[in-house]
Amino acid sequence: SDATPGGTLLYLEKQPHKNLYPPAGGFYPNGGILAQITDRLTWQNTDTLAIEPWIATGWSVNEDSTVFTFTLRPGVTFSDGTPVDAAAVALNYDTYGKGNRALHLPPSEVINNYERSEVIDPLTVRFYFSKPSPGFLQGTSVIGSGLVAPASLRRPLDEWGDARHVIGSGPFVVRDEVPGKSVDLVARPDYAWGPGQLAPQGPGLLAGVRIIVVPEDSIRVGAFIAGQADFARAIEAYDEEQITRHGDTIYAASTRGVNNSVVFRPDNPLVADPRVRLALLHATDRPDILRTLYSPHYPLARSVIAADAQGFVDHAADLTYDPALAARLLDEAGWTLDGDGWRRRNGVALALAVHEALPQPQSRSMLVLLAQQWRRVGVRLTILSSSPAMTVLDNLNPAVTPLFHAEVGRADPDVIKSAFYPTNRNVLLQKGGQSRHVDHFVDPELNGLLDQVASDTDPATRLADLARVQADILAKGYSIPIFEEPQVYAGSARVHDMHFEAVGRPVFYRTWLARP
Amino acid sequence: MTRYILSRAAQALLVLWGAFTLSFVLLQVMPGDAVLIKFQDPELGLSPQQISDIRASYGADESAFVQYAHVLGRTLAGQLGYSIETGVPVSRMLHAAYPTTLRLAVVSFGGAIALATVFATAALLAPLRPLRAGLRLVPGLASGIPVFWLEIVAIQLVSFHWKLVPVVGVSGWMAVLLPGLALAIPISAPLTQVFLSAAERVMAQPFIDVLRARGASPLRILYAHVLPNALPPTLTISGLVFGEILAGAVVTETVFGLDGLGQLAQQAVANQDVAVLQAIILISVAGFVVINFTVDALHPLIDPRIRRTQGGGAA
Amino acid sequence: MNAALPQLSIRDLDVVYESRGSAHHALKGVSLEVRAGEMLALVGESGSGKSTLGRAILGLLPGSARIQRGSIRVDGTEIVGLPERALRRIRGARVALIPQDPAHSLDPVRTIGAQLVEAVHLHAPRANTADTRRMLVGLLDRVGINEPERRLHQYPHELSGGMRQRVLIAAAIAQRPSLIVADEPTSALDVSVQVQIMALLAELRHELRTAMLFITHDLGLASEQADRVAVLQHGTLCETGETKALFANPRTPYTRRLLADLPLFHEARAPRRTEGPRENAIVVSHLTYAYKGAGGRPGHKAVRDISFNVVAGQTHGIVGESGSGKTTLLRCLLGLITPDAGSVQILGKNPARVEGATRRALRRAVQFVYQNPHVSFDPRCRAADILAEPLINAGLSDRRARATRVRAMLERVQLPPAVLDRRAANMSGGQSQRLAIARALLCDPKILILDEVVSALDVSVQAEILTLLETLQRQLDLTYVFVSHDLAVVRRIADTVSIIRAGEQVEHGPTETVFSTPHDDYTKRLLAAIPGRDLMRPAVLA
Amino acid sequence: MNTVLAQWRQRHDVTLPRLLGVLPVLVLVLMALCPGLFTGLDPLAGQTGERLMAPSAAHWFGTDQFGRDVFARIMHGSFSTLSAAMLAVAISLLVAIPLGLAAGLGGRRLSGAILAGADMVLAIPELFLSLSIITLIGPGAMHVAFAVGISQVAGFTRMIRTEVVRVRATEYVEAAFGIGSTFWQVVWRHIVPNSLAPALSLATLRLGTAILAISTICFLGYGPSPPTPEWGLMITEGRNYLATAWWLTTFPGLAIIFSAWAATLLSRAIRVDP
Ligand SMILES: Nc1ncnc2c1ncn2[C@@H]1O[C@H](COP(=O)(O)OP(=O)(O)OP(=O)(O)O)[C@@H](O)[C@H]1O
Ligand SMILES: Nc1ncnc2c1ncn2[C@@H]1O[C@H](COP(=O)(O)OP(=O)(O)OP(=O)(O)O)[C@@H](O)[C@H]1O
Ligand SMILES: [Mg+2]
Ligand SMILES: [Mg+2]
Repeated sequence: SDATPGGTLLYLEKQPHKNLYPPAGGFYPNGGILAQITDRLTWQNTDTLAIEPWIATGWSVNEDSTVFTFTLRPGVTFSDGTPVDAAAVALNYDTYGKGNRALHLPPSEVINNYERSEVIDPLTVRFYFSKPSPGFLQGTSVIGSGLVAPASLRRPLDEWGDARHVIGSGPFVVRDEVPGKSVDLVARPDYAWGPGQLAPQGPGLLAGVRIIVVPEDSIRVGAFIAGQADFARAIEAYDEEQITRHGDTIYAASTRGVNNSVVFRPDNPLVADPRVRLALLHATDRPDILRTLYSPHYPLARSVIAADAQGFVDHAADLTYDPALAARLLDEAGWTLDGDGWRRRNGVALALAVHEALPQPQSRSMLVLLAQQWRRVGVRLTILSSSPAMTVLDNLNPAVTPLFHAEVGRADPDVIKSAFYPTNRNVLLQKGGQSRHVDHFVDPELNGLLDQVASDTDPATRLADLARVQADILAKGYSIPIFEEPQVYAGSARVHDMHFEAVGRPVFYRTWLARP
Repeated sequence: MTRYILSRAAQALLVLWGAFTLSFVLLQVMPGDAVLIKFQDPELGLSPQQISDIRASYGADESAFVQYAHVLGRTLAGQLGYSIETGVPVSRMLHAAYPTTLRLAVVSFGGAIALATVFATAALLAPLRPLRAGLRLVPGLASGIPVFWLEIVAIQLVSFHWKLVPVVGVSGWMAVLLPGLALAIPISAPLTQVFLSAAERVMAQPFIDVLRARGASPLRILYAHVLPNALPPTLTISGLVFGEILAGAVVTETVFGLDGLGQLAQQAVANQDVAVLQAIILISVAGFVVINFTVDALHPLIDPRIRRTQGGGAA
Repeated sequence: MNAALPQLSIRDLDVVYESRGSAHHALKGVSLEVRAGEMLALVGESGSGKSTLGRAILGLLPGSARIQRGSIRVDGTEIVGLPERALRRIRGARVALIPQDPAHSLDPVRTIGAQLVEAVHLHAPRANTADTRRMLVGLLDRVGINEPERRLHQYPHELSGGMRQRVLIAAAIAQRPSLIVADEPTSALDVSVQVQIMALLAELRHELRTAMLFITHDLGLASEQADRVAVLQHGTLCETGETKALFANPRTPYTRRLLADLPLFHEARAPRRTEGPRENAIVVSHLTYAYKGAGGRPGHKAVRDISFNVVAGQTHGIVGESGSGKTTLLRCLLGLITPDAGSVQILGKNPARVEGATRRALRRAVQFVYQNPHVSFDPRCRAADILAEPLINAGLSDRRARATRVRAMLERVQLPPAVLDRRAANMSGGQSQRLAIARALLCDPKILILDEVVSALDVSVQAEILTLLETLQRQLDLTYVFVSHDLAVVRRIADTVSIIRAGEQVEHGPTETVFSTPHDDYTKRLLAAIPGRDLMRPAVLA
Repeated sequence: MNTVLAQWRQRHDVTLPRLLGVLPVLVLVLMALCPGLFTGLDPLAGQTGERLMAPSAAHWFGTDQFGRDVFARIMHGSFSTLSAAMLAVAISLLVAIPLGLAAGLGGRRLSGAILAGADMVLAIPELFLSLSIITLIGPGAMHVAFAVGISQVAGFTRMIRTEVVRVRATEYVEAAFGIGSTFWQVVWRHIVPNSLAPALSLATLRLGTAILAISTICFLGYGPSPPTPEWGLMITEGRNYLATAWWLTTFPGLAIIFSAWAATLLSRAIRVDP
């Protein structure tokens, strides 16, 4: 059937967007909007992961990856009419690279060692870096580097919560929003600069997209199945069968980043000993978890990062389920079984706690299952569940949460640094990050490796560094990777030509709806 | 009379101020503050220095007393501040949220009144004594139904299974129809209970016997005499019902994903979004105060015996 | 309407109350008749079944009651077994009820007019409201209500008790019923109002030729008003007859006892032996008290400038209509409230001024007995606990000693020891009044203050309690302050008396002087209004 | 023997409906204290092979996504819910009784101050208050009980004061002063027992309210942490499976209704009419 333009797609989102400052676009609901209303300099091919032109028609990089020059497509405008020229792009990157203190705008996590920009001519812009930044080119393709109008960039961070304040050059424009509830997007009729992979280059086919926040899984899925919506995000594995049974489609987009894992905070003395961490890794029956809770869309993790991520090395052999080994390691570490079936050392029980991670699919169920499995080797795991605010605070305190349920999606080797580096997401809670509760734990060796990944200019060396990081993390038992996390969406039979960018955010640019 | 109104108004202001202060204290002693929580979110990847800069710019590191003075002053000036979580002015969020809750309240209250009326009539006039006794147990049972459970089941059956009303992508009255009716059931329970016990007390009074001795029918006695007499005690629990509707709105809006004040409150609690929470508490307290005031004002209209004592005349 | 045919005719009526397996036979084989224009007074003790009979006639027995057999014919129509719908057409139209308590027999939230219009329209649904209201104005005028147009717009609480009863009478006669059942229509009213209401009923009865069943426990009233009297005892009709004949010559022992126990006004207190001059136990001078109005403003003056003395060992009676300030006066005597002006001296002390232990000692010396003893006992407590409390307060900690004193006291007030295990709620009125007296006496008081202690009791029980009080006074040398609205009772028991009206003492002095030669108009009116004032004890009893 | 029993029954006014009213609560208490009497299955351990099975003879209320027996979880969950509800009511009474007595017996100032405070708190919907307290002290079963208990204090205080004032104005209290009792004797012998008796029977009624409030807060996600069986939490967790496994939400809901209703019956059975 031929593409029929028109119609508004009803999209059920799980969470409301928080802030549309593009560097905050890592949060899926934020990214889900930014992907429709902003364009980036480059586009990352979802099959090859190669970087392709978009707003930049071409670029060059110097030898040591410290100077990047981009040539811009002519005739591109923001939806407020201002041109997307070198000056505007330079302002965008100055802000994302260095942040803007006065406006509370933080720097982007994907732009490292940024120094300054230079406007060569209206369609050429150059960026300088203090240290090699090989990841920058890919960084121009991610959602966090969406280009916005200078008018938007003059707003303080607070005002970016209102979607109407974000003026991009994308195929859709925000028409209205009800905070926490819904966002209405309409197609831009004069749009003509879509990324190459998604040709043709005309305006979007849909008349608009209506994003409705339905936090409750059962309602989102129920309403979708009942035909009350066209598209829905965050479909859990147990609902997949229901959806396909109704003739609708499941889209499982890979996120290509750091796998869905349970990571340790070695600052907590209970998990400071690598033997304990490795024991718990081997006490985890990951295939059983996948069988019980997930579907084939959730591949078993074979390393810290996903198999389709750059630099992946297969560590499946190090991730076996081996309760005997686990028991031995624990015994060696001094945690012996007591009469009541729990392990203790000097009278202290090996009792750990972890917070349910709301964004992760079935986090709670997975952790409950994990607790059941660890109980068999005598380790107690308590699943904490509380308000988002409390969760953030608890997760910054290794004494409260010796474990953390984590996942970071991004299709670049840099992603591993984003996850583990102290001044980035710092999932291990090393000293030097945001938390004031970390006493001593810091791993200079790991951090050095991460620094190299972020700054090595030669792609081959970078991938080799990445391999060493994976090996290092798994050898020290910092992380128990569970599965490669997909973003799972449901689309009704009416929805055609769905695309997803490299880490699984929906792109509605070419999508169309069949007439009912 | 003016003196009475003035003193009631002063009392109301005192309650408002007290609730405001109480909520401030409660929110103040919470661990961390919204600014910290929001910007410590690892997704933002800020350094501790940046965070403390941001906090200072929000005034979050001032002493509690200074903050209290600031917040009180701002509130008195009619400004409710910004939501830290969404960055949107609180007044805008309230403005967007109140219609849903108001509609929900109207539907559920109206539904509850209708239910209570039908039910009380049945429980008072049903032909057999055991039947009446049995019916009288029902409100107690209904008040034990967890709202959220009732609503989950209602959505599943009414919306998804029978496809009678959609629950997403609808707006206006349609959006609150199912949630409002579901909420009406537990709301009607205390109304029915209070009305029934008041009605029973009225029915035990001699004048009811006198009416029967004049040949009045039970239905006529109920509507023309028992109802107006049993109304005042029922009205006095309006404040309570209002609170129940608000609490019910928190649950209902969460379950149905409605964008009302209840949802806002629940999210504000979750994110410790102080400005929003305080605004909502102020609104609910103001609502409570206004409703109790109105009920007091209505009493003499319904019960003529109160009129003269309130008029300040001789007893 | 055939005058010869009885308007009400009851044959062999048996009514049983059934509850939880047990049955109470409230009426047994009752037969009686009332003719047009005739008033039959139904008298009997409390619980004898008078109201049950009245309700049966209206077809208004409660669900637990069952008519076992018999027939009730009103105006020739059989009531027993009639369906509810048909009964409703008869009620109000052919049988009307005048209730006992006018204060609670009108809907408090609707106007008099609305209620009267409703009463009319229930049986004439198509009547025009304006016409009805015009008719009602005439009717209210007829029952003696002034400014009838204005009254239609008023609410019940804006009318006095007597006016409310007149409104209820108007509602009852609006449909010109052939039978009126009046269940104690005046017992909630003051004597002076009672006289007017009874006069009105008599007038209406003659005018409309309505038959009237007049239920009362007041033999005096019955003797004055009724054409015939029927005496009910434990559900059985023991005697029926022409009033004069019945009172002059009661045939059954029960009727005789009732008459013997009736306090008769002209019987003065038996002369008492005097022991020379004694000191005053109570001195009240210029006592004034006002209840605080709203907002602390001085409110209604309940007691104004009252002075009297009570000699130790004597009884002072206080007489006045409802609301005249009797209880307020007593509360001043007890020191529960502090007078605004004037003073009270009890046993030489001012009860409002003493503090601490002296105050408690004085309180024990002056004991109060309430009109309704039930509410003066902690509902959780058994009689044993109630009687032990004053002893414990007095420091008697030995259980055995307490038990002995309690038993002795029970004997003194003539209560069986079995009551010790019961709560006051499970006792009869007479028993609980004895219990209240026993508790008071256990404080070893010098003075007993008795607030309408016999007015809620049947004549026989009343007589017993009065005798008991007299005996106790003699034995224990007590001083009494005795409040009552019943002049006959006061005359029987009091040595001196104060007549109070609207907070003011209109007359006081030795009982005999005041009652035989009253000076004040109000006293004269009160005396004139005494029901059965001229009733003499029948020769058979003398 | 029979007569002794009969006497006891009469003295305490024990009737059949009253006994029947206590029965459901007894069942609940038994469930809470010895869930083993009702089920032999482990509420925490699941059989992977028996996931999401519909109610059957083996699993009366079916199994959940981990293959855990729902009936066993409900039986074991009763302890959490009931103990929290009782704790909540106990906490509110513990705080409210002294406050209510002080407000009822104390002078104008004291009673005015307590009442004004109570009014302020009462103006805030209970759920808001308990949610705020929960955020303050953190989630958990006992914390929920505490939060619910504290947020009911104002209501209880008012209720107790009303009772105290009512009893204080009765003639039997006046009579007790009349026979020479001291103020504290009267308070202890008459005012406290007579005002607390109806207050306590109302408190039982509040047990049902507390059960509801607790399960609501647990439903909103502030309750005990998984895998503890808690009814509200079970509904939250089960609702995702509503379309495919209705038994996961239905039965915990019925359990809540049953226990709230049992509390109502109990309060009816032990009601002391003022
Ligand atoms: N609804 C009822 N259920 C059971 N027994 C009742 C009921 N009403 C009255 N009785 C009993 O029936 C008997 C007669 O009661 P009734 O009210 O007719 O007496 P009464 O002569 O009117 O007394 P009083 O003078 O006190 O009004 C009493 O023993 C009473 O206890
Ligand atoms: N607590 C009170 N507050 C205000 N006014 C009162 C109060 N108690 C009584 N009154 C009023 O004071 C007046 C006298 O009342 P009191 O109780 O002394 O009368 P009484 O002669 O005992 O009447 P009754 O025969 O009805 O018992 C009445 O008008 C009454 O309304
Ligand atoms: Mg009677
Ligand atoms: Mg009195």
